Amino acid sequence: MKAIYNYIKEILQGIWTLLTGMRVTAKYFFTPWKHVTQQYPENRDTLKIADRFRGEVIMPHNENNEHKCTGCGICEINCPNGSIEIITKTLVNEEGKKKRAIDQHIYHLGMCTFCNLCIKACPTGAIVMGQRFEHAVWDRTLLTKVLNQPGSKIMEGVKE
Amino acid sequence: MTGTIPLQYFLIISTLMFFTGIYGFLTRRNLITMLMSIELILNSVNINFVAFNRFLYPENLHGHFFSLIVIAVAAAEAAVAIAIIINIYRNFRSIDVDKVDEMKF
Amino acid sequence: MTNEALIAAITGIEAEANTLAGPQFVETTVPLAGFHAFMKKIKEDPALSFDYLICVTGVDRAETLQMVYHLESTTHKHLLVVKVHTADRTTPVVPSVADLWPTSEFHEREAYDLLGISFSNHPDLRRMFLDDNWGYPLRKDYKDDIHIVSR
Amino acid sequence: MGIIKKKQDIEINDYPILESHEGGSIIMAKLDDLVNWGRSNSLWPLTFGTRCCAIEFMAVGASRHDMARFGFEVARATPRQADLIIISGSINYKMAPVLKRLYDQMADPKYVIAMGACAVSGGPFFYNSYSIVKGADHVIPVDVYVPGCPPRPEALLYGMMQLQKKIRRERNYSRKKKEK
Amino acid sequence: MAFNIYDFTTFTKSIHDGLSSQLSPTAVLAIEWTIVGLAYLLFVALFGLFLVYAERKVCAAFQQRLGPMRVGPWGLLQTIADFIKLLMKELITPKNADKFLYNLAPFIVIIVSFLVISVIPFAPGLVTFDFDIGIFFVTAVSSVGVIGILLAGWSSNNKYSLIGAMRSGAQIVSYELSVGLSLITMIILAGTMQISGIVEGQRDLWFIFKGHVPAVIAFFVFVIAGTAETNRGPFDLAEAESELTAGFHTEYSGIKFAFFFLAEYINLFIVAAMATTVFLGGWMPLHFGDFEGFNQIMDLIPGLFWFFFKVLAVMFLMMWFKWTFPRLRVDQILNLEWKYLLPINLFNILLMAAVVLFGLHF
Amino acid sequence: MNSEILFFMLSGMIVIFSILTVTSRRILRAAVYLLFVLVSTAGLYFMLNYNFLAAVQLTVYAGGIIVLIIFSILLTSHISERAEMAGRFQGLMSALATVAGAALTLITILKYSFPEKSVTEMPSDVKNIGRALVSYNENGYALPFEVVSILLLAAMIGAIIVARKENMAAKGNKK
Amino acid sequence: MDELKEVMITNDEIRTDEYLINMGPQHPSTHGVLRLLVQLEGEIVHNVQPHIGYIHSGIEKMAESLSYPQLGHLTDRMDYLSAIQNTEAVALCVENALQVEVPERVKYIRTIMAELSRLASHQLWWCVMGMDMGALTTFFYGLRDREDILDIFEETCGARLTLNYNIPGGVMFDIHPNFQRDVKAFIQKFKTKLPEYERLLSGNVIFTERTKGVAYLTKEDAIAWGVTGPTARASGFACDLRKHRPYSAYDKVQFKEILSDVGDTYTRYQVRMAEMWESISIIEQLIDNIPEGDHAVKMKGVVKLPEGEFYQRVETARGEFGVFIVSDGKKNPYRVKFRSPGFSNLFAINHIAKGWKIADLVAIMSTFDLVIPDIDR
Repeated sequence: MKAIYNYIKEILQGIWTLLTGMRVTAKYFFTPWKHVTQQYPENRDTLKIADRFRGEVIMPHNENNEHKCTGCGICEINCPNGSIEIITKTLVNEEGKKKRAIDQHIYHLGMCTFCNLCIKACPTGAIVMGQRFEHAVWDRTLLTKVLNQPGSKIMEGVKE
Repeated sequence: MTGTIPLQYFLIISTLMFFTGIYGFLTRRNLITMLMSIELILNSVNINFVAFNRFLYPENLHGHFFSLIVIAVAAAEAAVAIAIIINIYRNFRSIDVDKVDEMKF
Repeated sequence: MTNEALIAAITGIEAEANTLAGPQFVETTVPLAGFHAFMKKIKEDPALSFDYLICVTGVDRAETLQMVYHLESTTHKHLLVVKVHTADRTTPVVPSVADLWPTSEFHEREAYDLLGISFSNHPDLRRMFLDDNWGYPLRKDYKDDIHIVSR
Repeated sequence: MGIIKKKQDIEINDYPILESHEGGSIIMAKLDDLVNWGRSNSLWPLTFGTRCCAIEFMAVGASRHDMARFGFEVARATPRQADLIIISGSINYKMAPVLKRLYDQMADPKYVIAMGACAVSGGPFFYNSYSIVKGADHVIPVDVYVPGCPPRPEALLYGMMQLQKKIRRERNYSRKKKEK
Repeated sequence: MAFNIYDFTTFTKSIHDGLSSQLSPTAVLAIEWTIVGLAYLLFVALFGLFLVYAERKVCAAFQQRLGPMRVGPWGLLQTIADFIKLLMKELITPKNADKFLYNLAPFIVIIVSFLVISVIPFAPGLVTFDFDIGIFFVTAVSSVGVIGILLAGWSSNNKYSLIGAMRSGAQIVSYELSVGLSLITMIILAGTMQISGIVEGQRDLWFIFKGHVPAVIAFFVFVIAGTAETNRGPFDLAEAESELTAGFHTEYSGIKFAFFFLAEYINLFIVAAMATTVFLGGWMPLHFGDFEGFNQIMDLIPGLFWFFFKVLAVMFLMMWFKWTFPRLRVDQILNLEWKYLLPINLFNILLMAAVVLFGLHF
Repeated sequence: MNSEILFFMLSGMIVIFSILTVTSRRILRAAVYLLFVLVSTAGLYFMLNYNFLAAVQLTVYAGGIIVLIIFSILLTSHISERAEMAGRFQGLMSALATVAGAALTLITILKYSFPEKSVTEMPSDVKNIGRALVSYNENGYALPFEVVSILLLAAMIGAIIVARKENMAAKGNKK
Repeated sequence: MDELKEVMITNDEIRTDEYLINMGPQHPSTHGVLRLLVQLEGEIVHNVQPHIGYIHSGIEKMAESLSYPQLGHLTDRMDYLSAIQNTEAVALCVENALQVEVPERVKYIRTIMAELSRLASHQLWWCVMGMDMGALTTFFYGLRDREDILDIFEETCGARLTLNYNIPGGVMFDIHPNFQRDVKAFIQKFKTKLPEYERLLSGNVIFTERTKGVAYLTKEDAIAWGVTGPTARASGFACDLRKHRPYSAYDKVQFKEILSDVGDTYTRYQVRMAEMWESISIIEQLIDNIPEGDHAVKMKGVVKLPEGEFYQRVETARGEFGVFIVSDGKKNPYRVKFRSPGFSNLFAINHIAKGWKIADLVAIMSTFDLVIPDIDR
């Protein structure tokens, strides 16, 4: 008799735990308007990306096409996996003094791990992290970027 | 639904099936395929029973019940046979009748 | 057990051990010959009872190859670093401690894989991460011009 | 700073349409369009993940980002039924033959997305690593590269949309014979 | 009884009479078979696609997400896109596979599903076969379906497939027993195996109410065993994704895989339809004893609608199971059947027999 | 006319597939051919209006015995195995014997004139079958029914005992 | 070809009614590219041989050519679910070696971040565990709530997964102004979700039947095999380094070390569930008391460690993580060894999975919470 009682009790307890689980899922099923889904391509206008989000390294230029990069190469040294390559050129200014300047700040987006070490190390704040993340391409070569715009110059007053 | 089909047709089918089963039983070396041949034989007998029942003595259901019982026996036979086959396989690693020649294991 | 007591106890077991209190833990360097017996003693000695092998590291010390064992006692909560050297770089052999701490079987396999140190009495010494014909990448003289792009 | 939120931005990596239906059969072109529509909207990924990107791949499938909106949620564990490998993580020399085999086991048409820096170029393991393949495209052909380490889920979704775009431009039946 | 505008008997009869007046009986039969066959094909294809879509939407709702949204309005065309893709996908036959059996297996599975559908009455007059052994026919035919799965698992020459097939074989063979016994319980109450008779018997009250306690137990046993027989979660051991990648259909691709996929949903429909027919009154509207007004309002809703409403409700229950519970282990599956469902079922038959014998039902 | 087409289809399937069953060298294929034979036989029963028997045939033979056979094949043989056939001489002799036997039987069947069909017909519906199965008067089958049930029970127990494994070792290292 | 050879070798050893299956490298339940060679008899596991190396990336070799601050970028990618704790170990190791005392604020932030990361990791473990057991909905519930933590991470650290937040000398950024508010909001929300997890899975009779009494790991075995983390604590091995060797701010908080002496699959599950509550309580104790101060001490441009050997242990979500740095005084480490918890845990599988069913093996792997790149490095 005891065995039968236990048998039935076992079954009922099992069913009760199953029903508890079903209640949880049912709660969400019957409140479909509470879904947490963000509809990405549709919500591009309202998509919230944190200010500190590291999406790519960019070099801000001002309206005169000037940037702050001196071509010192500290970011290249600090980059753990060589995503940044600095090609410098030598400029001769009016006084005949030779001065090193950035020729191409090459940035391999496809290799970058967004560790923030280059930005942290940059003495002039020439490079910052941008929040754009839509980088997918069909061709890997497009991921190698030159950060300084063609014809850009260094901003006045930026010291090494 | 039998329409104009004569009884003999059913009997011919069952005969062919029966002797195919016999042929299989004689030529097969694998226990499972031999079992399948036996199923063919039993099945052909069933067709006979049912056909005789339907064509000659439709006033009762003797053939029908015989078939039912044969099916039940076939099921029992298959169950036991397969149990034995599995056991043989476990001991001999083979279900080939030629290789199962010693009764001791 | 304090560091001093630990050093004393270890010197008691193995007189040739070079034991000193390092910046963090007590470190002892044991000669290769008595290594396995030493490990067995410090595991089974109830006063020491180093039953938990935290980590096994192989280090390429240019002229020698070194194995570093980090040990902890779960009862006494003290730590010990045991080091053993082998001068033979071509066929380095260190006694395996896999019979004392089963976990070392795999740490030793890793050391074998990456540094080429073989372990005597190891139950299953095979390459772990790399293929059989690969070199021993963690050795300082490892060269691989095909796979490595140097910076 | 802040995200540049322009509608045309989504087209930034777009490519011009290469060939039109000129000279080909209209019916075949329509059939192509239909098939491509089906294929591009039903990309079932293989459950394949190697490194951190796999976690973001899971996040893409989960409630917040919900890959199912595109019809991609039927992740198949067997390569026979999958249309798409998302290489989420690094591939090393021991894994490369396996990946190749997985790719060969898939039924045509099959697509590959290289997700994250490791799969695009070897990423953090490009220099001084003896065992990582420098980019999954050394092993199998990659259709879309999604940089990021790991890319955020939206970035992967964007990559999948790029792949859809690529599929819609395929010509299976109405290919114009090129005179040479 | 008043003339029922929702009755399909007159409709089918008029077609038959119209054809018979023009053509020979053989031609009539051929044409009618073709029509019926095409109708079933169309129904299965469309309803199967709809079910796949519904399942995806339902599970999305359980999981606080949206499900297919971007292909067509609310993603309605999603499954059509999937279908087109699967249709155009390469068919792979693995090396060393037994090609004949490998290609045959999906067809066995799907043909069996079709055979079972043919005896289900969707609405008054909308049924193909109406045997005197209807229910028995359903269990008989559906017991053949497992052969397809076994063949698929074996002929793929893949160990995962083989394990999946063995699991599924053991599972289906055992749960068939429970399905059969729970149906027998209801046959005792109905007094007939003919499906039309069973539906007719529920004109005033559905069997699940009429047979109260034993009928409710039988209903739940049937739903559980039916879920197990369709290889759906939490009984999806045969394709247990986390253990066996995809179980018995691991090696199938393209349209052959689609057959298995579709058959799963057709079987889902079959179980739900059988539950509806036997327990929930088929296409009969909900009637309660003497509430004439209520009954008449219910009568206004067409039988077809009632049928599908109930079928979808049962299917929702089964989807709910799938998206809530973890998967059982193989020994638990057999335990559940032999230690719980079977004794309960046998006891339940006795209970039902007593209820019927002493007239304790409503 | 219709029934003839159906009959010839079914009987053709029966003959072809039974020959394939005994000649196929792949065992699982043979089992599947046997399945086709059995299903076609069920079709014949349906034709003869023995619906119940046909359903029993499907359940027990197709759903039960064939599944059992396939199971045992799955357990005992590998996909690349080919069944061994008898030697040429034995095969030839068997074929001869079979053909001779079949010819003899066929001739007998065709020569023999069967008696006429009796007029009254007992409908083979479930009600009649059920009544006959449990009644013990003239057309009752209570005794065979019980005997078969006992046989089935005995077979079940026997099968379990025969197939049971002797050593149940290696069942969980610690419990 | 090598693969075949291995199988052939083992084929000689297996009994005749056993067969081998290969789980992985691509298999849904191995959570990555682990390959398990499983010897089965029917459904019963007779032997499990883990084969690793399919994601081996030579991190220890690479580390020898990186500077100390750059190490964090590699440790993030080892155990990506415990990225915070891994970088913390490196940072602590370097700080210890240099005898740098970091501000209190940094310690608090590190501790909160580590606990958040532990929560996120356990959530992911929970949902994957459910998925391995066949309850697919847990996957979505777990990841749904995990996104909230990732939002907090993104706001403060600028990334979702590989954060590179702890650097030698402090943390990369100061906490975001909204940090405390968001964390408190998350804790409030998560406190309602956690009982839901319990109702959905822990109490479920199918789940308990599948896990209770399955695959015991005794305390002695746990110690011998070097199993750590929640897995070992379920067997009674008190190995919580946060308690026994506190670092950062763990000596300032009250929390229980979850211990049990049962050691079956269900206990391993329960310990992790209880640890989530403990993590919540730790965060609650710290979140309002973050002291003011700097978020990092000023380090030299080039960090050079003194000559010597340094070992630092931290408790990650999976167990004991150790960093062993051998320095020769240069700016690059001479040798770096990472003692990853998963590595030791993984190899105990064969020991405890023997004799259980293949479905149990999947559950066991789930409760071991393996992250393969952590094992392979």
